[in-house]
Amino acid sequence: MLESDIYTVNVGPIHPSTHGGLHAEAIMDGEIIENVIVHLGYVHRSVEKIAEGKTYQQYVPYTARLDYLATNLPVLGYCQAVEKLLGIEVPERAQYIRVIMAELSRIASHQIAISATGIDLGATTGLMYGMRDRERIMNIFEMTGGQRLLSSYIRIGGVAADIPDGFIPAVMSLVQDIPGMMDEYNGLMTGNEIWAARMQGVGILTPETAIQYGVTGPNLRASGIAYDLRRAEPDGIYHRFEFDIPTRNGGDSLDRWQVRIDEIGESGRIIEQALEGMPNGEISTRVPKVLKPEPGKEVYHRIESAKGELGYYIVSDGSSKPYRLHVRAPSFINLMVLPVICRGGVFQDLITNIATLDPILGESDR
Amino acid sequence: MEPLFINLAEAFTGWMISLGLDPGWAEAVLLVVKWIIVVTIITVNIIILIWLERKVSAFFQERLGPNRLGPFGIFQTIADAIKLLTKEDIVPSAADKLIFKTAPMFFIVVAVMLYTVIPMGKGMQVINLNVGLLFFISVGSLSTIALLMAGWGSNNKWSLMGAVRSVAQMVSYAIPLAFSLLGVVMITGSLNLQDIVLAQDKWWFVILQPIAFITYFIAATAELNRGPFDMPEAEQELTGGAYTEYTGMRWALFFLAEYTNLVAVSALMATVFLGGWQGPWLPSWLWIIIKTYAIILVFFWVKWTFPRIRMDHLMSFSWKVLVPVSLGNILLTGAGIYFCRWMGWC
Amino acid sequence: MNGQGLIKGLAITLKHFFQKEITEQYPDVMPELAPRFRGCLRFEFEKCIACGICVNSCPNDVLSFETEKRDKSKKKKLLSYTIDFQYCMFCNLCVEGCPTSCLSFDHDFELSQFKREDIKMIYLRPEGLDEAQDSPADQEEQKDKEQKQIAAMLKALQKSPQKVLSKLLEGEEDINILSELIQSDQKTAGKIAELIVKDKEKAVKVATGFINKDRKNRAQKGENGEGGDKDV
Amino acid sequence: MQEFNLELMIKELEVLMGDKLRIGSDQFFAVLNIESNMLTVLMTKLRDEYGFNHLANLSSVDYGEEFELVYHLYSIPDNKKLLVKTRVPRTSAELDSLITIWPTADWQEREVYDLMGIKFKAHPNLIRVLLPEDFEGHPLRKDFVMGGRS
Repeated sequence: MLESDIYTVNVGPIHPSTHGGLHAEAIMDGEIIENVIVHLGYVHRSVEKIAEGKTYQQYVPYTARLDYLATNLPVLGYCQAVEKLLGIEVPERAQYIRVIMAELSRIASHQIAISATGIDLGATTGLMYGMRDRERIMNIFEMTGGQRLLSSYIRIGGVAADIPDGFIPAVMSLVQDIPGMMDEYNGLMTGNEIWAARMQGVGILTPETAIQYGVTGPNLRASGIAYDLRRAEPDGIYHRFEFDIPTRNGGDSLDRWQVRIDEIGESGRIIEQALEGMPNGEISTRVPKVLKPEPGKEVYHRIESAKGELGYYIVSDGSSKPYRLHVRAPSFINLMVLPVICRGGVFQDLITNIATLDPILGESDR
Repeated sequence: MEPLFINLAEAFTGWMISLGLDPGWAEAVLLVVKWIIVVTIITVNIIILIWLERKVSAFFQERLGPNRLGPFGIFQTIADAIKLLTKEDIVPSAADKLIFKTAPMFFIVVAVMLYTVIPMGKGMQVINLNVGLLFFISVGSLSTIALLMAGWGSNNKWSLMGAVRSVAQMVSYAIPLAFSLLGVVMITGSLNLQDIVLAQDKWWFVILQPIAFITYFIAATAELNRGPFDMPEAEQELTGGAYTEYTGMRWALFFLAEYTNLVAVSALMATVFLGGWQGPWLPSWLWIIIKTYAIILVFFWVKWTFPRIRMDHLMSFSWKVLVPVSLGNILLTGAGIYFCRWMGWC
Repeated sequence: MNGQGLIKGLAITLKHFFQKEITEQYPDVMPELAPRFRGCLRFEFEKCIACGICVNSCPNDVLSFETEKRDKSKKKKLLSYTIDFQYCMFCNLCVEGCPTSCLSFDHDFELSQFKREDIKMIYLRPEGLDEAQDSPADQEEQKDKEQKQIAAMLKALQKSPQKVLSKLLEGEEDINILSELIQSDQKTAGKIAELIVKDKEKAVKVATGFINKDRKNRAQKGENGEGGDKDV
Repeated sequence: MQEFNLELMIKELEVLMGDKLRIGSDQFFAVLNIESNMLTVLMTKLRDEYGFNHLANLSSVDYGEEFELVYHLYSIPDNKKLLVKTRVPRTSAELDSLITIWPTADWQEREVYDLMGIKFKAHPNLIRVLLPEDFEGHPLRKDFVMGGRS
């Protein structure tokens, strides 16, 4: 019997498949992963400390930079948290616009997840198709918010500006094309035997482990738990829309991947309903220039972001700046499960698992 | 048009003999000239191929590909080559320098050697070896050593992992590769590639040996380290695999060698399964080019569609599927030959 | 399965091989930008009133300006305006806040510079701007405007003193005292209205003075045993 | 488990914990203020007997003399919620780790340690998670001096 040694391979922080600045130290026995040690903080920008020095309105653009691939979702969560803190009501029209923008962001984020998984597994063409479709959403964001990636279009009390001309047809045509896009992703990748072989049974996350480790979002739903905050704790107007919560039962990489593709379709349905039901009216409540919540009041508000449960914990001391702001970042918590699901797999599974957990480092490192 | 190059060669030898050279020496000089021509063709061909792959992959992905330098961006590769040539040559301080430096040269030399036996037209060949096919297979598998040298010499975990993977892969796939060619050899009864081409004047072997054709295609993709079997490189996993530490022209040599191999393997495939240089109307040397490029395009198509296969799946696919299937094919071919003889067809 | 998926994938890529490419040919063909697109932040010196709202609203301290006190009026004279563009987050908060819309984003998105210092945009006071702003006619107009403002303020003060005063004296509890006083006394109301328009700080001082005086009076009365609530 | 009833639960816990537990509530949550040495007991009870299986958020606030630890508990899938708070003095900022109750506390506690400087007893791997290992100080403390823009 030959003696074998354990060795470490540092995947990242500079590595093609780490989605930013993730550093996963793989401890390997041959091709088998014994353990993974995740090192974070390469994109740490101390956003929680910054919040203590900014007024509530000034902080809005910073939140957009948490999950920069689904930019409207973290902004929406923050604005809703502040509105909860101050008891601000948001006009109906703004609610509908917010839902449309949030769901578009979710689609954009999932498309990045799909594209990135594609390229991580060597299907370069999958990357290009995903990015091509995402580009249309970016154009819609540019049209409404003025910026493609980090528009900070949602504001405390409503949205920054009304939707422009050409918005509704653009969104409508996008929504109509979503089934075609899904067919294409499924045809090129999901149905592919190599693809299925690389993902099936890889990185299995049991529902028990998922809950213990606080995993949320598509990763939890792929483990068979239909838990979606849009349904479980609907803030705003999500209860008005009809949509399904896509789930899978295996909890492996293929399930996580498929849940994301299915969610694109469901988001499309929500957008369609929101476009139909959008009333006319104000797009923002009149919000005072200086926001001063009651001293000592605190709020924990959570929304279903593209990556999972995104929570904001804000403590006010009565001044115009938050006394303490904490972001419960889904990527941060979802990443905790990476070593658990990687153990016993081969090295290539690590890449698959990182890709299908879909962490975003801007959010996890904050 | 047909005997253009043969006439040229004959004229050349004739001219040298008229200068008073011994006919034997004239042949030797011709061989050197042939070699130089082959190397030139390879180099030019690769410049076109790299451009073609970039262009084709772009079209698969709804992009334009290189389009700035020259018509359709054809000069892009030349610009890239100049860039690579002028780049700093970095040798890692911890590397095993001799092995590190010789690996790319070894790789390209082995790749170029493959061209000696490929029939590039009617009577056109650098050397007409009677064991041409055997030569091709054995020299072709030498490139494994080059990759192992690169991986070992770099003294880098990624490189070593890439190298180990590629050795495992290429050794496993060399077997079905050889086995799938055996069927053809059994039918023709010769290892000479010209004979194999001539045996296909009625039926191409792709029709007689369809299973062998498919297994050969798959095994060849793996031997070429092309997607979906691009384990040694696997840039999304191994950041560049065996080539991680290479820069500039040394890296480019690997790249060149891979394309050289691609053309050689495609040309062999055209020779063995698609009737080689045989074809109507056009001259024979044009036919082999057309067939080779058709196969190369299929290689591109496959690479730019499929994801990378996992290492253990790759190995089990070779040993559990390809090897038995190609062995079965040999059995089938043998039975078929006996059946034909028994029926008196051949 | 068994290869069907592979063939389907090949069919999809082959279909796209013959489709039209979607590449944008930048910089040969410039992209079409939406009207709201935010490229470079621009500043118009003539319009600026040096109110500082933009500086206060900016989350990342991009904006700053220098002013000089004018001789006669309370308004400040803007000397220079600096946009330290490398820190800009393109959030549009300054543009939305600006009362005279002297800040705006244009469509120029090619913002890279060779040197870090070049990113900073400094607008200096253009020559010849002073005369235009300080002309006598202008001052007259200003005075007129002020008078009008005072009149409006007085009206508001008399109509709903509580509202105006609570805005003025944030956190003060005894606004009632003063509001009663204003409603009963024309002269005091006029004085406070003028002060609010001209000098807010002084107005606050005077108003709190009134309140404190009243409070003292009451306290004394309370001590004299005439009852009344002591908490006031 | 019988039908969940928040008031009943609080009553039961009050009886059990006595003066270690103070009940409060705000606009959004029922708040349990527990003394830090009883935290693990309470949390184990909440998870095992009342079904709070999802520790959504673990955070900390600096209140000068004391640090407040904040735990937002939810249950999946029936979505009941609870806020548990505990305080530790600044001078000896230390309390029990919840990692054995909810593994998700692992990195969240490391983050609190990293940014607020509160130590968790029995945490197997209490090292900085976001900041570099050689970083000095804990930035989310109110007395942390920040460097300016150079």
